[in-house]
Amino acid sequence: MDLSDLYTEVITEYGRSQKHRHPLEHPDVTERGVNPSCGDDISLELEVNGGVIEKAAILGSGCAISQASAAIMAGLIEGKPTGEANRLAALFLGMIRKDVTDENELEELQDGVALQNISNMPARVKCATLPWHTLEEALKKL
Amino acid sequence: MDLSDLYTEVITEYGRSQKHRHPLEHPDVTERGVNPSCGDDISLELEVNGGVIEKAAILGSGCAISQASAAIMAGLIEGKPTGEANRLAALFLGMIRKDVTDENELEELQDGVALQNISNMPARVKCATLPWHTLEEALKKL
Amino acid sequence: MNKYLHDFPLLLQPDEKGRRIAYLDNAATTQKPQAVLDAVTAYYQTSNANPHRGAYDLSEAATKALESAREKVRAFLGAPKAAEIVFTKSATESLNLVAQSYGMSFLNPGDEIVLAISEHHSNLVPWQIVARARGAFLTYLYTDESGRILPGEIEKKITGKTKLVAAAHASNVTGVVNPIEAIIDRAHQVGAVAVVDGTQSAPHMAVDVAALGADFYALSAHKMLGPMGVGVLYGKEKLLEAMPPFLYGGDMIEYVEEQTSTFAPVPQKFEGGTQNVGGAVGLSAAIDYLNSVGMESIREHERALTAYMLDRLRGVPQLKIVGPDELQDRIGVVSFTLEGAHPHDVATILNADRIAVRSGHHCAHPFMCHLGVQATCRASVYLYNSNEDIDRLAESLKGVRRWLGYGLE
Amino acid sequence: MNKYLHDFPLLLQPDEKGRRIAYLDNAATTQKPQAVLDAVTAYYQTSNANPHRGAYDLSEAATKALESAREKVRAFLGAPKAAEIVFTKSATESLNLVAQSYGMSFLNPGDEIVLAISEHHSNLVPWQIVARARGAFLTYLYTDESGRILPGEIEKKITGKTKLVAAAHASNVTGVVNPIEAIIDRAHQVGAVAVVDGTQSAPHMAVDVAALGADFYALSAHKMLGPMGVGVLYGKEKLLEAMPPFLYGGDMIEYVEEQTSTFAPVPQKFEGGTQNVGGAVGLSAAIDYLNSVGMESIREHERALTAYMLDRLRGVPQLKIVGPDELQDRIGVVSFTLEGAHPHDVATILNADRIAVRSGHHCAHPFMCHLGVQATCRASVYLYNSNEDIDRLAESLKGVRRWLGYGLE
Ligand SMILES: Cc1ncc(COP(=O)(O)O)c(C=O)c1O
Ligand SMILES: Cc1ncc(COP(=O)(O)O)c(C=O)c1O
Repeated sequence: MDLSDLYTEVITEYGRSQKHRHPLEHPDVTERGVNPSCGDDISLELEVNGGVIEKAAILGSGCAISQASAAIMAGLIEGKPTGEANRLAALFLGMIRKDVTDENELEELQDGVALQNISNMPARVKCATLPWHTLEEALKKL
Repeated sequence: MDLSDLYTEVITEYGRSQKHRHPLEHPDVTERGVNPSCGDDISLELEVNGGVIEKAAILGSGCAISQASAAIMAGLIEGKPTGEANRLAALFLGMIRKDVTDENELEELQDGVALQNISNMPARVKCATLPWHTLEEALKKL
Repeated sequence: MNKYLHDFPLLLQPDEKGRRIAYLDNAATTQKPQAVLDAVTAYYQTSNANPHRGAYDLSEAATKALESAREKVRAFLGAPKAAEIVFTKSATESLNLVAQSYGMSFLNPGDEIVLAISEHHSNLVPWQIVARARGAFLTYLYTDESGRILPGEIEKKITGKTKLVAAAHASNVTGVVNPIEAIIDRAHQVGAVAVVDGTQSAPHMAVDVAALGADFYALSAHKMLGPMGVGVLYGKEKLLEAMPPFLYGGDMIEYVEEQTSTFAPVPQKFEGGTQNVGGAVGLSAAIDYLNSVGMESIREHERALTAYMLDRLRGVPQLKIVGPDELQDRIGVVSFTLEGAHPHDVATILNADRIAVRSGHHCAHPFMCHLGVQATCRASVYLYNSNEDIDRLAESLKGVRRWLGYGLE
Repeated sequence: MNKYLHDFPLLLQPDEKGRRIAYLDNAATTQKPQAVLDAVTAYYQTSNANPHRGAYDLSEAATKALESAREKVRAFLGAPKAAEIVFTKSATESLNLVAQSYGMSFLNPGDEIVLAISEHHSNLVPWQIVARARGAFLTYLYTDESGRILPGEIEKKITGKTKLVAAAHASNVTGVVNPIEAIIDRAHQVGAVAVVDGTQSAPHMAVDVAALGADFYALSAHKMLGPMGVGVLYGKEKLLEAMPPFLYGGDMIEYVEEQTSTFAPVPQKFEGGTQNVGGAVGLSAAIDYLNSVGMESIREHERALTAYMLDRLRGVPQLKIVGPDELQDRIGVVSFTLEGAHPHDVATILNADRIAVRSGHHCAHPFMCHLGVQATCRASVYLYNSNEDIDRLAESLKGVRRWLGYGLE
């Protein structure tokens, strides 16, 4: 796979974005997610009100791919009911596993589609999926 | 090494000899010796009087080489002072290790010299030396 | 000539007298087809790296090599999931892993561990250690004089107190295939866990661990055409997950802090340290080779060889077979003694005719004691053996007693 | 071209663009010279059998192969006796053996175990487990910010309560060669035992365990041109003799009865199960190769490469070396970070230029935490690397930030 398909402008910009990188004041749930083998180590914080995710923050550190994936995810889930967030996580993970390939179906993931290529890079798959697995764990705790 | 150099008449005869294969009535010391890898498992019994080995018996089972070596040894040490037996053991083990090669020196071992060739068969060295190591251990206990 | 023989360089080598080796010590270790040696070499020449670690292509290739070997083993054993396949260095390590990790955690004072008396030391001594450390009791399934475990013994010994049963699928001394389904079923009936030593079965017959219901199943690559230094432990996922790790170090952790650590999911939890990828690749190639022959064909070929061997050995004066004298429920391992000749001498004399058999206690002291023999000779076949090897064995055996000074019979 | 390169088939392979790999992950595993692959293949083609067991020539040949490999390792490490060399499957197993066998038997509640904070998980997590099980305390020798252990720290932390000290001879993160003599001397002064992890030192410098006075010394064959699946534990004979076995099974016993067993003398006591003779033969050939080059030449070559690397890396904008920035007391392992670029991305981008470096925590979480970095990139050299590899590394690094969307600097 070519580097230019991996480090696209969309990804590097989300990867460097600071938008969701500030700790929440009153998170209802905090979940740590780690890829022990490569050093990605993030914390997801959510503020949930009446079943709706009002704010999402991602702290910690990780590679451009995990950070981009996290930033895209945070943007997508803010304002969504938790059930919806769970569905999006399943959709994203399905895309990476190549279980879901239909473009129309994937449209919902918006810029998340920029990570579709990752399925061809086994060494980086875990980077892209880390925030979403962390989200699934976080939602279980609510 | 040729089989005919290993299973010489001297060795097979000693190997089958029953002369020292009867338990002693009042052994002063009994010592077990085992080669776990090949199944030689012998017991040496000695009757010692005034520092002299009056009777030696070898029980248990083992291959032709260990049995021949044991029978030759028993014949050699009967009637000898324990110090002398110890010296013979060192001489025999020296022969097998090829430390002692002088024929005159080895003469004392009498038919034991028939086992000299064993040093060329690493897999059988332990068979030949088992009774003598057992003797050394037995003498330490007196 | 056996049609597989030409794949095995060592077996083709003539000695100075032009004789091929009649290699009949397959229960100890097997020879390797060139395809296995080539696969290992190719791995090191094209894909060698530390797996699970690097972000570069070579490391990905090594990871793939390791994981596809795992998948190969999973399919070979009929295990439900690849995560249930743990790579070790030998069947011995696999069994020690179960004893130390499962045994030390889940056995309690007063519990009973039931072993077959015919076990190899590798599936026996680890349980002595666990029993002593945990205050558990060891009891044995005894065999009849031909080495078979009878149904009554299974009912009698495996009881409500039994928490773990360990038994070989096939014996490396007598060649008996144990009634392993009955043993496993009985173990489960009383709520015990069944540890199966598959070291002598997996190389010689189709095995399906899921159908057997075994909780653990251990084997060694080197006894099935693979390289030395690789073993496998199959374990049911639920059990593996509940067990603590065995070797602690790289690649098996999740977080490590100064005073405490948490561990990776199975199977990585049990694979501390750099894995033997080259060895796993060799095992994978060995399984390909075995599958290309077909496990059923191998079993058939060996059954025919064993029948021939039993027949020829019956024709050797003063020879006594230790173990069953018939074909039913056995593999191609035949132990025997020769009146007046110590097994070690027998092996030495056969060796002069370039026939390789094993002599000794076969790492099964308690079983030898139970059978009342000090040592035996053991001839064991594999797919590359032929009746010719058996003929040479039988002929050479006839001369043994003469070498030892017994008159001509 | 480096004159040893032509001995390493993997390193010669061009990719579809005609580029050789710049393999700079030697601290993870090394490539193998053809001579090592050939030695292993030749073993399997001519001498393969189960050692220590058979009374036939092939088994004797296998025994000889194993024991002469042991002797080769003994001489390589300067160990007084061959019985002090135990074969394992990896440095990780060697260190777990010491922890489980020595640690669990000889450490008592209240004892202190002192570890360097820079230890690899393989020489750290096993001691956490032992400390918890035995009620002992773990304390750490901290390093300065460049990763060096200062003399005062050794005096302060290793005290009358210390019963065991475990430290690497050289760090796999920073390349620092620890003041191991001072650590060992201090340990002995207070009556403690010194466990040295030689995994990163033995491949790169002449080691004399007797001169060092180390009580235990562990290493892995695959990091010194040998095959995967082979490790070594050197231990002082007196200590090994006093320790209980680690893996129980074939070849390590003396007698086995139904309820109890006694064990073989060292080193067999620690070598339960069929040994990896093919692997030991490979390690032996690797040592031959290293000796033919000369450990002093290797050290010199790597020193020059390291000097060049440090120099070239200083020329990469925004790059920060993690560990000492000078040549003194270090091996050719260099960790670094690049501002704004996660090490995993750096490695991926270098990989596109066919340069293999490792990224991550290098199995040293507590050390990374102590140094205040989450992860680093690590480039590590061996005898087959050349300045050309370093040039490629430095040039490729300069392009990394651009790929990640930072403007041209
Ligand atoms: C039945 C059985 N179990 C276990 C083993 C141990 O295998 P390994 O020595 O490869 O660990 C063997 C072979 O020696 C065996 O025959
Ligand atoms: C310093 C150090 N110790 C121990 C190890 C463990 O070696 P292995 O994975 O071969 O057991 C390594 C390598 O991973 C290392 O660098």
